[in-house]
Amino acid sequence: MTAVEHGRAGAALAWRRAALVGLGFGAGALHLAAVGVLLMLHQRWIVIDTLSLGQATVLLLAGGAGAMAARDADARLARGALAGLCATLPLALLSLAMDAVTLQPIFIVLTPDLQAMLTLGMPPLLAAPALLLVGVAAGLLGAALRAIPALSRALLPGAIAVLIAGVFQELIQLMLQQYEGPVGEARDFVYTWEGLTQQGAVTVFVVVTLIAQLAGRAARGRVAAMEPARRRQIWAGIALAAIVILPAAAGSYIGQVLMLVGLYILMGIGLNLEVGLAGLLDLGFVAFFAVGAYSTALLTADAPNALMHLSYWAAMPISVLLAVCVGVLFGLPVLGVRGDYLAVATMGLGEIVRVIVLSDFGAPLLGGAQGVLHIPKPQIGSYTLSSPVALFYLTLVAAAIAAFIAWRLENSRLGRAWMALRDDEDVAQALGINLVRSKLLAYGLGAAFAGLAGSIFATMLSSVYPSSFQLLISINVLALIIVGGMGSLPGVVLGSVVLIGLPELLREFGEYRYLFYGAVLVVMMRLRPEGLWPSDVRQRELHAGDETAALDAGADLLPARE
Amino acid sequence: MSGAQLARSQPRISVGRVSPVDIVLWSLRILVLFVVFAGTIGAIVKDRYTAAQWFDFVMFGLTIGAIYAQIALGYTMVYGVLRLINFAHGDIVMCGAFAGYFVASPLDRSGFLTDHPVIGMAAILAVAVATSTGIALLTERIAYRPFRRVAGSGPLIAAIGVSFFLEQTFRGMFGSSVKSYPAPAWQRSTFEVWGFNVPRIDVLVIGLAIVFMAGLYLIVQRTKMGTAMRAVAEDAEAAALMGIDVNKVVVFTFVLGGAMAGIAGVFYAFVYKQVYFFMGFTPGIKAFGAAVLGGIGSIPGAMIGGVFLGLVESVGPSLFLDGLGIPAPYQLRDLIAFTLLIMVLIFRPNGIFGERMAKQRA
Amino acid sequence: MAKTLLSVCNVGMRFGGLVALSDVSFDVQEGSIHSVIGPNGAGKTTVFNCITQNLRPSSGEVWFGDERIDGLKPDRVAALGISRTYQNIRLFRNISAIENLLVGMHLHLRSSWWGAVLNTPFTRADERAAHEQALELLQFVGLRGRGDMLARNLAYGEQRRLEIGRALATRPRLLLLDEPTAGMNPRETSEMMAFVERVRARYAITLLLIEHQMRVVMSMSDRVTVLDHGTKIAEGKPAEVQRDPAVIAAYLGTAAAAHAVPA
Amino acid sequence: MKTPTRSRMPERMTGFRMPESMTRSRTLRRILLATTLATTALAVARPAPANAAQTLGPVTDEIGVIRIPKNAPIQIGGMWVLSGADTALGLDEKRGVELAFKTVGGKLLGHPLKLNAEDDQCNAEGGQTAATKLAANPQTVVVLGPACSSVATPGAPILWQAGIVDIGTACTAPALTAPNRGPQYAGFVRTVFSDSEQGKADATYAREGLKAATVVTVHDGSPYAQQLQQVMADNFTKLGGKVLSQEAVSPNDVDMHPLLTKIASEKPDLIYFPLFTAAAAQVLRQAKETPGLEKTVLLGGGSLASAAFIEAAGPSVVGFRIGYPDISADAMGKDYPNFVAEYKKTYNEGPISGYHANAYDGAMLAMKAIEKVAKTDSAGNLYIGKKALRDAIFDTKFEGISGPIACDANGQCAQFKPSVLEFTSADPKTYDLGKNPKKIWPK
Repeated sequence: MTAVEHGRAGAALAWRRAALVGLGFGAGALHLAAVGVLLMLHQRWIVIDTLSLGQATVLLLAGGAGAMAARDADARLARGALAGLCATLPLALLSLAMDAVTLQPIFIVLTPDLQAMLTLGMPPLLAAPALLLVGVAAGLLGAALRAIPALSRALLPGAIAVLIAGVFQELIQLMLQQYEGPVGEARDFVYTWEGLTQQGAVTVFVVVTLIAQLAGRAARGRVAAMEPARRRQIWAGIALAAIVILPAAAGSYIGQVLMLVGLYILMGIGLNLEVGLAGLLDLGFVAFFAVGAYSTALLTADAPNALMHLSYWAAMPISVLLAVCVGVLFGLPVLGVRGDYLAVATMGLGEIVRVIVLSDFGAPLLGGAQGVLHIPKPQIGSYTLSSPVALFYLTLVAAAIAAFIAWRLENSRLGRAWMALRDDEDVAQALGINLVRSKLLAYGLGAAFAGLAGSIFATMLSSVYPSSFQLLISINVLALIIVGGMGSLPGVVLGSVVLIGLPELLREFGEYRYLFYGAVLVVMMRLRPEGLWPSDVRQRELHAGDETAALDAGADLLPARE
Repeated sequence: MSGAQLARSQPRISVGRVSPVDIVLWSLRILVLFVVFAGTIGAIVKDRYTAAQWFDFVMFGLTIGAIYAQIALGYTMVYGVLRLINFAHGDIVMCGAFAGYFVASPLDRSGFLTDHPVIGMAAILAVAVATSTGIALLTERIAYRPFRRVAGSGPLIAAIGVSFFLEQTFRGMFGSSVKSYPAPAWQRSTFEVWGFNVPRIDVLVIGLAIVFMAGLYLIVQRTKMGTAMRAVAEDAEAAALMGIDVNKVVVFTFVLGGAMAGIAGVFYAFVYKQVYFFMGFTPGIKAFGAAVLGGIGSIPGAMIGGVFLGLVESVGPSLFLDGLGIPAPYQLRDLIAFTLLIMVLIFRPNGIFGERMAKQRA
Repeated sequence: MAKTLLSVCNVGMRFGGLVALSDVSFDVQEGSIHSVIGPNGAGKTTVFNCITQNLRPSSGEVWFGDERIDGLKPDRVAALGISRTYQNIRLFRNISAIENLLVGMHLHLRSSWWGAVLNTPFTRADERAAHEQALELLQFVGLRGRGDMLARNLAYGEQRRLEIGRALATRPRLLLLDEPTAGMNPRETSEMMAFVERVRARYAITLLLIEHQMRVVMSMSDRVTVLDHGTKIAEGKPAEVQRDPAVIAAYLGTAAAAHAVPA
Repeated sequence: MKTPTRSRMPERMTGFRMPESMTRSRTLRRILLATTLATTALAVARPAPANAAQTLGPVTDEIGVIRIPKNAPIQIGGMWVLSGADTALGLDEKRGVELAFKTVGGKLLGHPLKLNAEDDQCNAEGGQTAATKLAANPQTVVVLGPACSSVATPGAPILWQAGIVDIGTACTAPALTAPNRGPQYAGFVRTVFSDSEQGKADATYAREGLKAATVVTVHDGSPYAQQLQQVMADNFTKLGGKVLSQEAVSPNDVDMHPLLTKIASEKPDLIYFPLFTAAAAQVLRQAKETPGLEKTVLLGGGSLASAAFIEAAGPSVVGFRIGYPDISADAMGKDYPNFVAEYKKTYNEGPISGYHANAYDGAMLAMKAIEKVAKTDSAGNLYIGKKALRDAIFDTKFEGISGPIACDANGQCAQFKPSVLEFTSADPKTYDLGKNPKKIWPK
């Protein structure tokens, strides 16, 4: 083959790739349409009377396909256009098919409303080409943004800001709602209750673009000069500060959401000791959470089956202690079980706890299906921690303590023993590590944090029901530490925010929460299996030892290698 | 310590070397044995059930057990070849049942299913199998293949993600209501065996399940592809060095597992008459338990494990729990299933019938 | 004559129907280098596993000093002073080299987990001392400056030495080395031999060695035990063993014959 | 072996890795300090809670006034289970409310109606979050839902703390409208009956209508079913009957044969199982196949009055009876058939669960009360007093499609007239409360 032929074959391949990328995105769009997401998104405006969230999604998909296809050096725009075309092709075909036959008896969401969205009211024979044309345009734009950095730098910040302002409009409005005066006026200028106004969208776009241009020029030099790890720390610090301040500023709903995030962080830290450090894959973690919640309930509640009527602060340590006991009891029988088998065994144990809590058999003590009601809120002096914001700060303190303990443990003799267990149990034992003790400590300490979370959970709700302790909780916690980054404390926080906080903030799409969840898990595992914030390679020799090494230099002149 | 060692070490426990752990494990065994024996004696003393009713319990257990067994086959084969707990397998069963529904329903309405039961059932099964297989292959390609060489819990998490995704996709496309499978008259009739009434559909399900599983066993044992599959299960790297196309084997495994899942889905729906998007989850988990019970990686083990689990679930509450006077024993059915699963994992991690899987999988 | 440190008495090991060891007995003298040799599949590594109790012998007894150790948990055995390396290196691959050494010191650290949480002065002192020793050990095994690398990223020879270092970190009286020169070329082998000699010189410990390379065995060992098919066929000084007709018979016809034939 | 610490060692050197954030970054310390300060400042400076006496425009109210600017929507909150396995239950009610809005043309007093529906996941924590979110929106006038009592228990007090009335649409736990329900539930009403009345009625029917001497009850571990069967069992005993056993299943169970065989061995006259669609259909279908139960009557609960149940149960549904509020022409709103027709037209399927009519009536109740108390100023802004609205809701009486609506002092608005319905056809399309299932008791 000659070089020209090679080139031609390569080009053909690139074209085929562009088409395939487009079709992949198109399949995604088709899936969204078929399960009803697209229509639901279409019923929400980003910019009122101009752009619905559903339309934006289609544009984003086509644009994304265009950007992906514009990877190679030549014919970027054309390939982007092809990809955009292919990305809208399935939807166009769907619209034609819906015109020809009624699919609704089988696929319940393929309704006239969806058809109206896809055709914008035009006759289908005209609408399908129009949709394709839109796809080509979006693909072109996507490719152009990728190909020309200056263009993307100019357009993207503003566009992203408009998108965020539109998608989270409900949340932002809720936060701004409590303010009157200039804030209120600005709010009314930018938003109505349906979404961004047209002038609002333009304003947001212009303002953010300007800020981005100015700030970008000023900050680029300084930020670029920093080492990446440090930059990441600064960002983490800012994000953490935002989490801490936000509830106080934004009110009870944010407080409530972050409180749930905090509870999951607490559980995530606990499970991280078990899974991330000691390598004990545990799918029955919810049991410890349940023990914490039920102990607090039974020790404090004003209910007929309560055992005592302690104050919350007295009940909390007892609950944690009971959770530890159950953790150790859990660990004992499964000491010899490893890997995936352990996951299944612990899942079974968790389910056993749930079934017992729910059953009529356990009802005289635990309340059965009716749960335990009237759990008092914690009090400090005469102040009752009843608002979500107050309880959030309680959770935050608990999570901070847990994180501190976990961090200290990680760098201790026990933490090293756990990591050794995780890597090779037999060798660890041959080096003198007591398996029984180390594993039970992992279960016990992990359970302690879950028990603490459960205890706060019970007082948050003032009631506990068995339905709150589903297998799903265990899976959520495991997923968040894996999405965040196994064995990494900041990863736990990030994972909770993404997997718990985000769906809570977008509750209006709650119907599709688990669809999103499933997709995120698969995509994460494919694109970033080490997690969003993987644990650092721990630097122990040079960081702790540098000084010693420097002092010793000259004293030891042995060759580094034999 | 691996399970194999644990199992061996038990008889060697001598006084003075008994650890607290051993005491806990022994008390666990004694407790379970006590519940089983005391309950059984209680049930016999109470003498509440007639022989026909005991026979019915067994029959119900066999039916659901046969279905568990077929689902368990998919788990066991995939685990054998990929060391992956295909958490979404139960949902692939659901996909098959759904596909079957969209064929069965019009066939029943037109009367075809009553007039030509064999052709009708074949058509339903064919569509279900095709759908399940297709979806199983898609999940393998999109979600599992990237993890072929990854250790740790990543693949399991991806599988959980696939499970959610499939459930919610079907919910979105076909709605969340419970759909009813048709019940043509010939399925509802019963006939007599040794003086006991047996529903025809149960016998059909058990019979066909045995046929399909036997067929599967032959495929795995006798065909070239089946041999390659077993080779990969034994040692994937060595098999690849021997010139076996591991990819092809994995695809083949998913085809077999998906097909069995489709069949199981249709049977399940014909026995219990319902399809809805969440239907695959619980039987999926239980079937995985059955696979472990029988020794994961072993095909006859999965079959026997499934049937055993079905029997224990069906008979257990009446025999053990009712005998002890525990209220609402059938609410605790899952408790029995999971206790059985855990006992097996603790004391016989190679399964009740598995021997050869010893080290690397425990 | 020095006193006996390790005594393996009539040890047998069965896996189901397969007999891996039957009636193997030998003594290891304190301060000596004792080698176990034999063709592939002779049961050498099984002997090691039976000593460290990674496997419990099916029959027979193992004595370490005055203590009977068969039936103990491996971590108890390690605490008594037996440590080992593995034929196929088994480092903790996902933690750094220095942490591997610190794990090895586990037995000799006294701080508790709550001490670590509270960061007590005792814990700090304990950890500081451990860290220093780990650095020393790192230096000794020639890995100074590479302690922060993940163990799996080290070169092969470095991994071998790190594994020995980790075994030394438990402060054993008896060190079991399972084919320390496996997969090494002659030059590396010589280096490893020198290294093992230095280990013995510095830590004054007893060595039990599985080795394939006859050059190593013959030049280093004080005493050699020969296994074949799970039974002991000879024992004695290297030179005696070399002449033993049973040993020659066992090795002839195998791939290792070339090494076994006396030079 | 204790190695003495070298004196040359710098103090900082420890075995621990200090986090870089503590050893290196002064910036982070600054951020931390600023955060603490800001939090304190904000916590102190936060606006006062909403539920204080307030005068806005033409309206003065003890616990606050909502001002809806001209053309802005009237925002009605909703919380139902909209995800997971029980989706159909909540979605059905949400649709009932949407249809109620539709009947008034989507507008009230010249303002468009906006439904902010939240998913409560049918559990307490979901309810807590949903209620908190709805309460955080000062424009929320009233909240409809939930479907689950375990949601209302934590949810209603949160809403009432913000001065928002919660109209329960399917949460039937007696405690929610019990006389001792506590002041935190003062803002809770419901347009659905209470389990205690339903259970009592079902027991009465069993003893008097069926002349049953023995019963076995079955529940599925949900608070609803467990409570209902308990009330029924207690009343059944009180009326002189004998409860042979109280059984339970898990909601995902499909194989009811063993349970039914056990029940058959007790030879009850009646099996009472107020379960939800999937499990109830299994019990019903499999009971017909179980030897020994040929003469046993089966009685289900109100959650089964839906086309979806007919679909799920198939042919075995014919002759099956459920306890339900009386919906015969004289007791039930005559508009119900129209409602069902509209439902089918709008959603392309028949009602998917049993409480759409209660939700519809809840929405109507809310709108009627709003119409009563809302005042418009000259600029076209609308004002609603929160306490006034609550009182108006308690006062409003009308004929709903699920029956007459009028609240008692404890917020029980659905007046319960017992009846028993019997299914007459297995075709889901024929579902029509009053015809299929048709009323058979009281005669």
